[in-house]
Amino acid sequence: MKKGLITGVIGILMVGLSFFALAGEVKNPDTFVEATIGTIDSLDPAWAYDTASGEAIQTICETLIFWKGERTDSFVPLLATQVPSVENGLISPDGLTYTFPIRKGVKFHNGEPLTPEDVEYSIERAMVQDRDGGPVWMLYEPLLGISGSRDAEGNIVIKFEDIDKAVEVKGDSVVFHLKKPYPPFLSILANTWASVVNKKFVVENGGWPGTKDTWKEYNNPAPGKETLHKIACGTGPFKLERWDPGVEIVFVRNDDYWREPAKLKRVIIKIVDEWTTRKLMFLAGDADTIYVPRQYIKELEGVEGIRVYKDLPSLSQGSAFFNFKINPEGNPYIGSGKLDGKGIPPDFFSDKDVRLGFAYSFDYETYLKDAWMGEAIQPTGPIIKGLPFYNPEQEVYYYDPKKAEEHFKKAWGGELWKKGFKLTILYNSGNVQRQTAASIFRDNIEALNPKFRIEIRPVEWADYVRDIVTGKLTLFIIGWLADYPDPHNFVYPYMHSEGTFSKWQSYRNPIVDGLIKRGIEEVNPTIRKRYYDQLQMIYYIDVPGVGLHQPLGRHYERDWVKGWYYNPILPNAGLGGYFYSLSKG
Amino acid sequence: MRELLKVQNLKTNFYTYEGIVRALDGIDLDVKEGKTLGIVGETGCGKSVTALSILRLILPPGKIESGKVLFWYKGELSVDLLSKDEVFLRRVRGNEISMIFQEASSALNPVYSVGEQISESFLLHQKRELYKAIIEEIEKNMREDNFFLKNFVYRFHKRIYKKMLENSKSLRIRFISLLPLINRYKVWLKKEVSRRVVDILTKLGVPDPQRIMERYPHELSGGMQQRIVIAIALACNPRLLIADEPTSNLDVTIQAQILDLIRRLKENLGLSILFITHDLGVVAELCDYVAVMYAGNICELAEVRKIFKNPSHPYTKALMNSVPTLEEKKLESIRGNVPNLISPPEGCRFHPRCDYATEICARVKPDMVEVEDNHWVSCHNFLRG
Amino acid sequence: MKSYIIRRVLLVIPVLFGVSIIIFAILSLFSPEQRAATFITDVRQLRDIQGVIRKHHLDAPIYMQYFSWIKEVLKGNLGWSKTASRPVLEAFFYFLPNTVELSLFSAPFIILIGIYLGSTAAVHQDKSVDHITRAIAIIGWSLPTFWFGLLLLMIFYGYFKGLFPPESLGLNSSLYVNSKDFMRFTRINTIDALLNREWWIFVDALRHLVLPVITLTVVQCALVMRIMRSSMLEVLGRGYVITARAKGADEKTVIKKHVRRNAMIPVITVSGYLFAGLMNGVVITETIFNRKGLGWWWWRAAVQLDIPAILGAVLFNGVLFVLTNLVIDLLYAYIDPRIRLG
Amino acid sequence: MKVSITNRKRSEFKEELLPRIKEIKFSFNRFKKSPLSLMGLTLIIFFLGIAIFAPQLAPPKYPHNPYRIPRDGYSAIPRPPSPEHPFGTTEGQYDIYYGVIWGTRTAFRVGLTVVGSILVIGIILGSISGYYGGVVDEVIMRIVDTFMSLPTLVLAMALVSALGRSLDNVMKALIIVGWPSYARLVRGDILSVREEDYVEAARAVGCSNLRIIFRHVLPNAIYPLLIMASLDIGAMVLTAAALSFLGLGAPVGYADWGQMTSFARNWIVGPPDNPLAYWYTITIPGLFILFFVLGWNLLGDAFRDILDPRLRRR
Repeated sequence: MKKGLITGVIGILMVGLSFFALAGEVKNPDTFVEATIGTIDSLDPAWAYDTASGEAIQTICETLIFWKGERTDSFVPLLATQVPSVENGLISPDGLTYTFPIRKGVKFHNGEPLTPEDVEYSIERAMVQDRDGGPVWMLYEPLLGISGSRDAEGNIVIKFEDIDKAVEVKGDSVVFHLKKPYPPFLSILANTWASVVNKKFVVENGGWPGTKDTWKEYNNPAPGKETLHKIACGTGPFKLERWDPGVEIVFVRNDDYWREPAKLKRVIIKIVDEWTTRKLMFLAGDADTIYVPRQYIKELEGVEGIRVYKDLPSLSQGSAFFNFKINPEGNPYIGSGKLDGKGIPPDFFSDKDVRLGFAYSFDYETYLKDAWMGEAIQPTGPIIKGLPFYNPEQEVYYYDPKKAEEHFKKAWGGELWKKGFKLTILYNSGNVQRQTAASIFRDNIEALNPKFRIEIRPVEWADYVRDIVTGKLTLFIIGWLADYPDPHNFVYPYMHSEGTFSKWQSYRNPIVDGLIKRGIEEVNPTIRKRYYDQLQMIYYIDVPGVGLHQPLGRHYERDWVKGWYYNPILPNAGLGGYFYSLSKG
Repeated sequence: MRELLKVQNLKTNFYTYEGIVRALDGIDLDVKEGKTLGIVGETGCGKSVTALSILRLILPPGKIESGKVLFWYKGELSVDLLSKDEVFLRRVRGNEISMIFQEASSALNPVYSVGEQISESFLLHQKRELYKAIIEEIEKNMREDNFFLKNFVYRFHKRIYKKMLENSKSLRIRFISLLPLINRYKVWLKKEVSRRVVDILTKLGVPDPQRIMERYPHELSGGMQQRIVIAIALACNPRLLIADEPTSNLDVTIQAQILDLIRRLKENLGLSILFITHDLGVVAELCDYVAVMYAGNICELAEVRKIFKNPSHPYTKALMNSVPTLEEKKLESIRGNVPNLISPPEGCRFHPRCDYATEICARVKPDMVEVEDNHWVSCHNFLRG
Repeated sequence: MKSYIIRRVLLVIPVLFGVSIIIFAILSLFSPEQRAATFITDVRQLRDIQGVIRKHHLDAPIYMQYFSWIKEVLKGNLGWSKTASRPVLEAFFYFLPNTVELSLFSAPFIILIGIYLGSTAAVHQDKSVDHITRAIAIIGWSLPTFWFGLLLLMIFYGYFKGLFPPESLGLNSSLYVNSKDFMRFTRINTIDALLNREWWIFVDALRHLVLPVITLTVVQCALVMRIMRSSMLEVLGRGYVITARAKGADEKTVIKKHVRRNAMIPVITVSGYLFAGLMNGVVITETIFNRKGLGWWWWRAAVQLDIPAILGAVLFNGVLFVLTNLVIDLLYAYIDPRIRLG
Repeated sequence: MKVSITNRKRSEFKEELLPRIKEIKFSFNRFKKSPLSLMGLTLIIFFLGIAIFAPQLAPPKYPHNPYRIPRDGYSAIPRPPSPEHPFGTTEGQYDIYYGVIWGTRTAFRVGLTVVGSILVIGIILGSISGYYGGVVDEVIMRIVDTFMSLPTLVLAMALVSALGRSLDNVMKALIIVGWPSYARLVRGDILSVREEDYVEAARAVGCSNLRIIFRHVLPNAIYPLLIMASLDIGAMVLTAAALSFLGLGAPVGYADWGQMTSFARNWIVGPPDNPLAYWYTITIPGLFILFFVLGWNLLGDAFRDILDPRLRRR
């Protein structure tokens, strides 16, 4: 009896499924499916700082102004009727007040009309919330001249009046008052953290009512407790239908959109971790665009029915940073801690010849060819291609073992060449590119002198961050992604003594600090260019770090997808891009 | 007096790693109707193997090489059980010949109640009698109360049992037995079978059989468990009972009760028994005839009184002397130890340990010789008088 | 019988307490910065890592954190899982149906096939059937699950062009399932589809279940088969089997009625481990076939060091395992009267 | 004089050993009879040979760290088998041949150390709790229950992500997770053996508890343990491989089969026109794992049928 049961059940299964033959060229023509790996952190524009959340928010909400097509240095008006500039008088000559006339007849997803009060409320609400590790420092720096609403110990240092005065409604436009001139302010307002939300919707859902007395309670909420975490009401071309965190997010077309409604009826962003599964879904037509890790590019070569965009310059770069003052206490990566062949002294990299030795012993071509499949370029310094004031003629370092040996022999008065050294380079496990870079340093330097010893160890991302922050790493390889397309967003973290990376390197150069301050406060572009050229030259001479790669992205889509364009500053630009412009069929 | 069972030249071997164990080297014995034949011998002389071979219950690596087991089956004498097919054997086991074992506790299935295990014997063999009895029962009930609805149900049940009588394997019946309400007809069967179980248990002198039926084996005492095993065996009142040392591991008082029970069954039911034991006392008390076995052969076969009066085979004599008796006499032990059956000694297998062994014993295997009426010996120079 | 159950239930409490101690021992291995780093998703957020540490009060002494954690746990708040972007408890109940569906479909196959193969192998010991079934089972047992899963996916999804796709539902059916006019009762696709009498969704859900169920069954049923075989062999040697044969019962009924029921007892006790094995298998299967269940969530949490989720995972598994052991003990008592009547 | 003593001793010694030799001879014969166990034994001997002669088969490029697989370039596309890379290379140009050979050593190391330490811990705790019983037994058993209620993979994942990703941590995690089932098995056997008469007799003669445990009780409880251990060696290697697949096992570039299969996870399905283009990245390490674990499982099965006293003489 039992034998019959089992074969019976399997039989039914097979019969039931076999008739399901697969046919049809374009699957579900009015739904766009994107399969990627990053999970969305939150749908609250004031909270989200990661690219996955940015892509979702950008589909639902809109900002006052937006990037003009593929360019990162010019804008089109969106919820504002004009793009402010000194010429059309909407930016005051001293660059401190910006006026945005607000468009009329625009409706939110809940039917409410767009009013200037909504715009003012959206920006003030972001500054009131200002969560730890959030993006809102970019509004605080230009509007209040400080980096956040709280000091290092976490108590609030500003008064509500400062926020209230910074943004005002005047008639049917909104005026911003800056503390000091801040040329990249327009590009900050074009990003998702300046999206406009509907005040009534947020207040109804328990958000900050906009008044002075309760604002402190809404400051720095715990994760998941921010009001707009899972709900969204914007003016964008798509409405939020459903969000299953970790699984998928589904947008549906907003039919009474103030511009001509989107061509797609539905957009789905799915999380598919396993590359093989993702690829098979792409080939089977179940996904229209997928995230393709660099090392698997070859697997999709020569496949018909797929369109590939290559060499898309991204506004990010990866560099190797030398730690001038390594924190010796309990630090396994510097070995004996002395120049005795079994370790390195904490100030090992303060000697410029050591840094130059390292700079000349890195084989940039092989790195770009092997680790990046030739799809990355060598950055000339902190300011990379695609940013204004990028200096293409800036000298760069190249692979020259003889020069490297020359510098190593001079380093530490010749002691280093005689005694040798041993140090450890870390990389966050799973990042194949950083692992390859560390191996190239090791193989080329160990080849110069048998007494030179470099060990490479992978660690979890959390350990990697911890050791960088506590200054324990000898040399660390890390990248930086542009918040807004302006050299200040790169020069500050790379060179300023208070900048993110330079602080960890303990690299301090007063001239540099002065130049950066003047650079951000100068409105006239020609004068700003001179400052930034000087900064790029100093970076080359001081060599606090070496630029390794500026990745050139790729975009993969099925050939029935139409209307995709690439703007490097958009979140997840290489994937969905701007869904409003897409269509299928 | 007819011979109920006649075993001729039975040979059984076991193919183990060490080699072929010739457990039974040609056994000849017979059980007369209504009489009890005792088989006596040291452990490992092949007593249990004989019992299992008769019912063809030898499992691999054992194999019954040759010989005949003639059983008096319904009038015509010579039915050789060994040559019959499995279906015939199954009809005989438990119905005509049944068996009880030494380890009562391990002979009962721990997960079924005692009542269920006994009723299984009835259900296996007496299905037709049960259905007939039930049909009569239903008719009796129909006559008593002719309330309309009950009547209809009774008639329906009666039809089912009639159908089952003709063809017990019919699919329709098996299907009906699955339907929840309709298979209420089984109640009759359960009632009838439990009545028979109670009947057999009372016959065996088990107190309060109704309660005992629900109990599980591990809840009963050793003696009671043995009574249950006997009940299972005698459920379909077989004509021959094979008892394989039923009382060996019970303590003396319980042992006496069981032996007394078996004796009463012998007298009341006219049961013929093949009683296997290593205890000469039990043989003297219960058996009519005795066969002494040694290393796979029968060395002496006779009436009980004769064998005790003048044991003529040296091994039997030695066995007698090694039993403690009231007078203080030195106990003799037999020198050497039981032979290894893989390469048994030539000729008579007892000769290495026999005081009277002569040259011929080591060469030729002695045949059975009739010393006196109903007294056989297999020995070249058996002891006279 | 009742006292037996109460004693078993009371035993659960110390075990759960032990589980929470182990969880916190793991937690203490992490340093505050490490735990804080897990709340950072983008390198640009490295700016104020101290703020993040303070926010989640990660630098308090361990025992202090333990009590605050236990207080929270008892209140049902198990912390926020970053990988699932929702509270841990809510995430558990969100991902549970998918895993239940997978185990619901593979458990019967595992047990049925395991028992069937085990008993046939035992009954025909050392004959060809025995060797073949044992070889198949052992190969199944030694096969790395992930390797086998990926191979299945390649053949049935890549090569046969989507015959048995991954994920838990096709695109159209998942859209319909999440739409308003589909009643969600148990959130288990197959069962909900039946309740809503949507046959095409039911078939689609089945189609997505075939590969994961095969992957899970092949490995797990080897364990059941081996245990069943050795226990059957042992029971075949017992006294009551010979009694049954002596009663005149035919071989089939002897095996079915007497032998198999006794041989089931060790299988039941071992099915506790089977549950643990199933949970391990589920982690890998859900990762490969992209079925968003508990297994996938725990893997992602472990890789991305989502501490609250990891602790939650260990706690939930502890509770689930203890409950299954309780159920198994009761089942054990039901089958074996010697236990039930003490 | 000296000679005679040894002679006497040797014959007496031989006399005393005879039954044991007979038993071993019997086991070996039963072992020879079933083909599966023979296959298992040959597989294990084959792997043992590879492990022992690893330095000769694949000379290490970095003497101070032989377990680091040498790389020939950095490109992420695996290259097919070629003269200098007999088994081809993986993603990131790790030589598969070298990795698989030294991977055998890692597999033995993981298998034997983990199962070895589990056996030791299990026996010690199991026998203490089984023999002494009472409160001690209750406490140890509750600890065992606690550990038993944690699924191996999830706990191992939590531990490895806490301790950091290295092979030693994987082994530590597996040990922490694995010992309870052994302790419970030993305790169960000891409870049943403790009731036996010969233990009572030993106690009556005045042996110390420890002597009883190790001299009388354990030798009888050892068989099921041996069987479980041999099966577990395979299972441990599989779990380690699964951990590497999930990204939590041995570090990248370490000569470990699991790590190499996880390298190959994305190359199982080659480009559509030639799906089996990168067959070698997945099949070779996969087959090594399969046959290694298969060998131990067959051996374990054979042990069960031979060593288990009840089934031995069937």
